Amino acid sequence: MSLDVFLLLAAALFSVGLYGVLSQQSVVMLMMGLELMLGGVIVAAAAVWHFLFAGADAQVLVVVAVTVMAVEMAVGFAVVTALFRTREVDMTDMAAELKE
Amino acid sequence: MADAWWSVLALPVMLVVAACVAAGFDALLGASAAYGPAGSVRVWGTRAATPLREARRLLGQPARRTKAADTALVRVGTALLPTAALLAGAVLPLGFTAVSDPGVGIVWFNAMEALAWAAVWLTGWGPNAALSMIGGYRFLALGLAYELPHMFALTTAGLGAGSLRVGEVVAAQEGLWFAVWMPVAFAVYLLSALAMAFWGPFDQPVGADAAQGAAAELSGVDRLVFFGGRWLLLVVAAAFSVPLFLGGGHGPLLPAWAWTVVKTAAVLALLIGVRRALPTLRLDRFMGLAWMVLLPLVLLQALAVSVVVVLR
Amino acid sequence: MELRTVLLVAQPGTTEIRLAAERELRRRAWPLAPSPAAADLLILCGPPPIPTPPWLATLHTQLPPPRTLVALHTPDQAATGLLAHPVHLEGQGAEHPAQRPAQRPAEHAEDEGHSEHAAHEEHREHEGPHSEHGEHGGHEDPHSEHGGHGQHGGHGDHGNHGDHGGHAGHHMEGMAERGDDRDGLRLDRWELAYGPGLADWPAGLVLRVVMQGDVVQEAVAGSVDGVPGSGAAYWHEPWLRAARGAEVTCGEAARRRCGARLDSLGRLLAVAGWADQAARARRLRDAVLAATASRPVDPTVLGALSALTRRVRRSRTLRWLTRGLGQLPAARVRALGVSGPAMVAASEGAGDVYDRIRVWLDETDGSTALFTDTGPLPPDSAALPQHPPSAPLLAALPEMLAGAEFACARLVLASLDPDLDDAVPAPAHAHGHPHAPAPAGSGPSHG
Amino acid sequence: MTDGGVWAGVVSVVLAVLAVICAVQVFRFDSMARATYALLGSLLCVGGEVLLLGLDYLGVVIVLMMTVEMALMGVFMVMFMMNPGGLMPMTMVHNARGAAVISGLVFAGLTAGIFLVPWPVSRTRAPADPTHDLGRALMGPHMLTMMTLGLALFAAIVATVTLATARGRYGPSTPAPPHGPKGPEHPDETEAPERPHEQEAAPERPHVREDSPHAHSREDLTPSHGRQDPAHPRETGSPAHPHGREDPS
Repeated sequence: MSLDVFLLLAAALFSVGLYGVLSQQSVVMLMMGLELMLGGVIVAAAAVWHFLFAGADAQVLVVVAVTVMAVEMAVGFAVVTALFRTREVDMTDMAAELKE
Repeated sequence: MADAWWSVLALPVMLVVAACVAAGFDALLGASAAYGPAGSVRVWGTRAATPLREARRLLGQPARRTKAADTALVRVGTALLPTAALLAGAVLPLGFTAVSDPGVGIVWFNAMEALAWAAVWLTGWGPNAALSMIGGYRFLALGLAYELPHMFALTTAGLGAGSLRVGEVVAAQEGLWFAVWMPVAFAVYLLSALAMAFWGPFDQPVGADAAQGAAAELSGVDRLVFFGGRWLLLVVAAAFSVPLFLGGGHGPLLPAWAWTVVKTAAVLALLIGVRRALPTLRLDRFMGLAWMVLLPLVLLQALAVSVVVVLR
Repeated sequence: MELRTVLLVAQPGTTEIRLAAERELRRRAWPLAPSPAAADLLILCGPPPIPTPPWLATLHTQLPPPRTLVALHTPDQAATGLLAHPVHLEGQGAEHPAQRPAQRPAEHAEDEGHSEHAAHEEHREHEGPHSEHGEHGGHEDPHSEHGGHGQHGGHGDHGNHGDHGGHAGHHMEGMAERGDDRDGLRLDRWELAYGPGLADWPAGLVLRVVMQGDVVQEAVAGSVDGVPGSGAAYWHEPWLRAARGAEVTCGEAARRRCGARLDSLGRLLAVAGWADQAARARRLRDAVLAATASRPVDPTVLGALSALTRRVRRSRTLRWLTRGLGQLPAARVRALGVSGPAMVAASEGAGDVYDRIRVWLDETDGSTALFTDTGPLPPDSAALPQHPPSAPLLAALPEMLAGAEFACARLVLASLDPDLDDAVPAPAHAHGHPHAPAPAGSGPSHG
Repeated sequence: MTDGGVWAGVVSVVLAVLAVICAVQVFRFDSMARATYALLGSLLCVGGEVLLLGLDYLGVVIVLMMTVEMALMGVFMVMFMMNPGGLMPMTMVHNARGAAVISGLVFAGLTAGIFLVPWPVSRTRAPADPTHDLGRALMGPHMLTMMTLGLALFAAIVATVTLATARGRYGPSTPAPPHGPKGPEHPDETEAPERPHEQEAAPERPHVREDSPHAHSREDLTPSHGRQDPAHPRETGSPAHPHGREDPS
C-alpha cells in the first residue's frame, strides 16, 4: 500500500488509454480509451488524497473526473449518432471531412 | 457489526432456503390457476416441490450451445446474477446484525444490484440468437425506466435517517417506521424491487412472447443458475425493504430476527402475488410512466422528507 | 411420477389433436416449455411429414439431448400412450448434412446450401477471480486478417442467424444488410422466420420478418403445409355438418364457438404475459368442449367463465397496454374481406387489439346463454356466425406488423389469431400415405 | 476499509494488475461486447482501488456508475461497430505502431516522474468520515464546482437529445420514410473521396452468400439495395473457409 503502486497503476491506465485513443479508428473505441485515461486520473487523485493531502480537494477532483466521464460519454455518443445519420460514417478517418 | 465468520456462510444458505420457499409458494399459486385447486395435501406437496424437481431435471440436462455463440459471456452473465444477489445481501441485517455494515451500505446495495444490468445483457447477447438478444435489450430499457426512481427512493430513506449506514437507518425507525411517513418512497421501492429482479409485471426481459427472452437459449445448469439467481435477487430486494422502510428488527413481543423474517415473508408474498394479478407491462409504455409520473412523485417525497428533517 | 417439460408443436389441420394433447399434459401436470432449450420432449400433433421438413429437423436438433420426438396421429392417441412410441426422425430429410455425431453437444442445425464464414477459435485463458469483473476470456484469431471494411454492424445484430422457434430458414451472414430505420439512421436489418415451434403461436404459421433490432420492418405470412386428410377444420366443423344437412343443435355450435374464443383468448393472454388467466381460459375451454347435449356444462364452469370474462374486461392494465395497438379500421376490413371478430371490432370501435379482445369476451358471454339450446343450427345464423377464414387475416398482417416492436407484433398477431386449419386441402383428394394409419377424422361423421 | 496493512497491500496489487490486463484486453478483443465488459472490469478494479484507499463512498459510486455506463455503452458499441459480435476478424486501427511508441514514451516519462519526484511524506490526518468531509466541501467552499457540474450535466442532457434525435438540428426536418429515396443531405461528393488506407483492401463487404450479391461497398451509397456492382468481383475477400466449419464449442 505505497503511493508508488497507485501512481504506477494510474500511469499505466493513462498510457493504455492514450494508446487506444491514438490507434483506434472507430470513434466509439476512441471514447473507451478516454474512459481509461480518466480512470487513471481517478486512481491518482484517490492516491494523493490517501497518501499526501487528505483534504476534500482530491475527493472533489474524483467527483469531477467521474462527472466528466459521464458527460463525455453522453455527448460523444450523441455526436457520433448525428454524424452517423448525416454522413453514415463513424470512422475517425472519414469523419475528418468536417475540417474542410 | 457481526464479524463472526459464520455469518458469511449463513447468508447464502438462508437466501437459498428463502428462495426455495418463495419458488414453492409461487408454484402453488401457478398450479392452482393452471390445474385447479389442489385436492389432497399430497397433491399440494408435489406442487410445492415442482421447483426442486425442475432443478434436479435441469442439473441432469446437458447444456447445449447455439452456433457461433459467445459461451464465455453467457457463463459470466449467468454466474453474475446470483453473485450480484449475494453481494447485495451482504448488507442485509437479520434482526440487528448483518454480514457487514459499511458506512455506505445503501449505495453498496444499489451498486451490487446494478450488476444485474450487465448480467442479463450478457446472457442475452451471448447465445447469438435473435429472441435472447431482444430479451437482453429489454432489460436495459427496464433499467433505464426503474433506476432513477429507485435511487431517489433509497436516498429518501437515507435522508430520513441522516446516514447511509443500514444499521443507523434501522435505528432511526425505532418509533415510527419510514413506510408510514414515506409511503411514496416505499411504494416506488417495491416497484423497483420487482423491476430489479425482472419479476411480475416487469418480466418482459424473460417475457413469454419472446420465448423467455434473455433465457431463450439457456438450458441445463445455465438455466438453473440464471433463474436461481433471479429468485435470489427477488428475495434480497424484498428483504432490503425491511430495514429500509419497515423498521428492520423492531417490533413488540417477537425477537428481532423473527420480525425480520416475518416482514420479509410478507413483502415477498406481496411481490409474488402481484405477478399473478397483472399482465406483463410493455416497456415502451412503462418507460413514459416511470419518467413522467414516478420520478416527479419520488422527488416530491424527497422534498417533503428533507423539509421534515430540517425542521426536526 | 416422471416430470417432462414438453414442447408442443401443432401443424395446420391438427387442432383437435392439439386440444387432446393439452388436456393430457394438464392431467399429468407436465409443464409446456417456452422454448426448445427448456424442453426435453417434442410432441408433434399430426404425422411427421416425409421427408422431414427443415423446420422440424431444426426444432428437433435445438432440443438438448437426449431428445425424444412423439408424433400423435389421432386425438385419442394422446390420452392412451403419450410416450408409447417415440418417432425417430428417419427418412431422407432427417439425417442433416450438418448433423453432428451424437457425442458432440447438440448444435444448432445449419440450413442447407450456405457457406460459412471464417470461424474464430475461442478459448478462455482464465476466469477472472472476481466474477463481477468484466470477462477476461482471451480471444485468438487463427485466420489471417483480411482488410475488407464491411459495412457497419448495426443496432440489430451482426449475423442474423441462430434464431429459434422452428423455421431457421434464413441465411448465416457475416454482415447483416443495412436499411433505413425509423430514426433516419441506416442500421442493420436481419431476415428471420418465426416458425411453427414458437410458444403460443398460431398452429403452422410461418412469419418471415425483416427486423431492425426488435422493430419489425417487413413481415410476410406463410404457413407450413398442413396435414392432408386430417378432416375438416375443427372450429368450423358444426357449421360444415349443418350445411351438409346433418343434425346439429345450436348448443353444440355455441359450445364449439365459445371454445374457439377461449382458445384465442388463452393464447393472447399468454402472449400478454398474464399466465394465470391464460391457464384458466384454457382449462375452461376444455371443460366447455368436453360437455355434450346429454352431459351439459356444469354451473361451476359457467360461474368461472363469467368471472374470467369480467376479470379480463375490467383489467385497466390490459387496456392501457393494448389500446391503440394494431388498428384495423373498417375501410381496410372491407377492402381485405376480413370477417369475424376483427370485422365486428372495426365496426364498433377503432379496431385495435383491445376492441378485438372485447368482442371475444362479448361472444363468449353471448354463447354461454345458448349452451342448452337444442334447436337446430340454421346454416347462416346471425347469432352463431362461422369461424372467420384465415386468408384475409393473413393478408392483413404485413401492413399491421410493419414498424411494430416485437412484443406489439406478437400481440397484434395473437389478437387476429388466424386459424390455418381451413387452408388444409380437403380430405377428398388427399394423396395416399403408405404408412400413415387410417386418419380417424377422415369422415365428416366425426363427432 | 482502513489501512489493513499487508492484506490491503496484496489486494491493491492484485486489483492493479487486473485493471491493466483488462485495459489492454479492451483494445485486443475483436468482439465489441467483450471489449465493453473488459473496460467495465478495468474500471471496477479502479473502484476497488479507491475503496481500498479509504474513499468508501466514491469507490462504490464509481462501481455503480461504471456498471450502468458500460451497459449503455454496450448499446452504442453494437449500433456503430462493424463487427459487434467479433465473428468477422478485422482490425480497425491506424498507425498502431506510432501510437504504441507515443504511449510508451508517455508511460516511461510518468514512471520516471513517479520515482524521481521527492513526494512529501507528511500528510494531514485522514478525517474520520471522508464522505461527510466531501459533502461539506461540495456544499461549502466547492459550491462553484458543484454549480458547474450541475450545469455541465444539464447542458449534456439537452445537447444529447438535440444531437441524437432525428428531429434535432442535424437530422432531416422530416425523418426520411423507411424506404423512400435517400435524403438530399447525402451529397454525392463522398462517392469516391481519396482514402489511401482503403484502396488496397477489398473495399466491398466479404460475401458469405453466393446467391445474394449485396455489393455494399463504401463507394456504393446509392439507395438501391443489392445492386450487383460489376467493378467488384464477388469472390474477393471471402475467407478460404467455404463449407462445414467446425463449431467453436
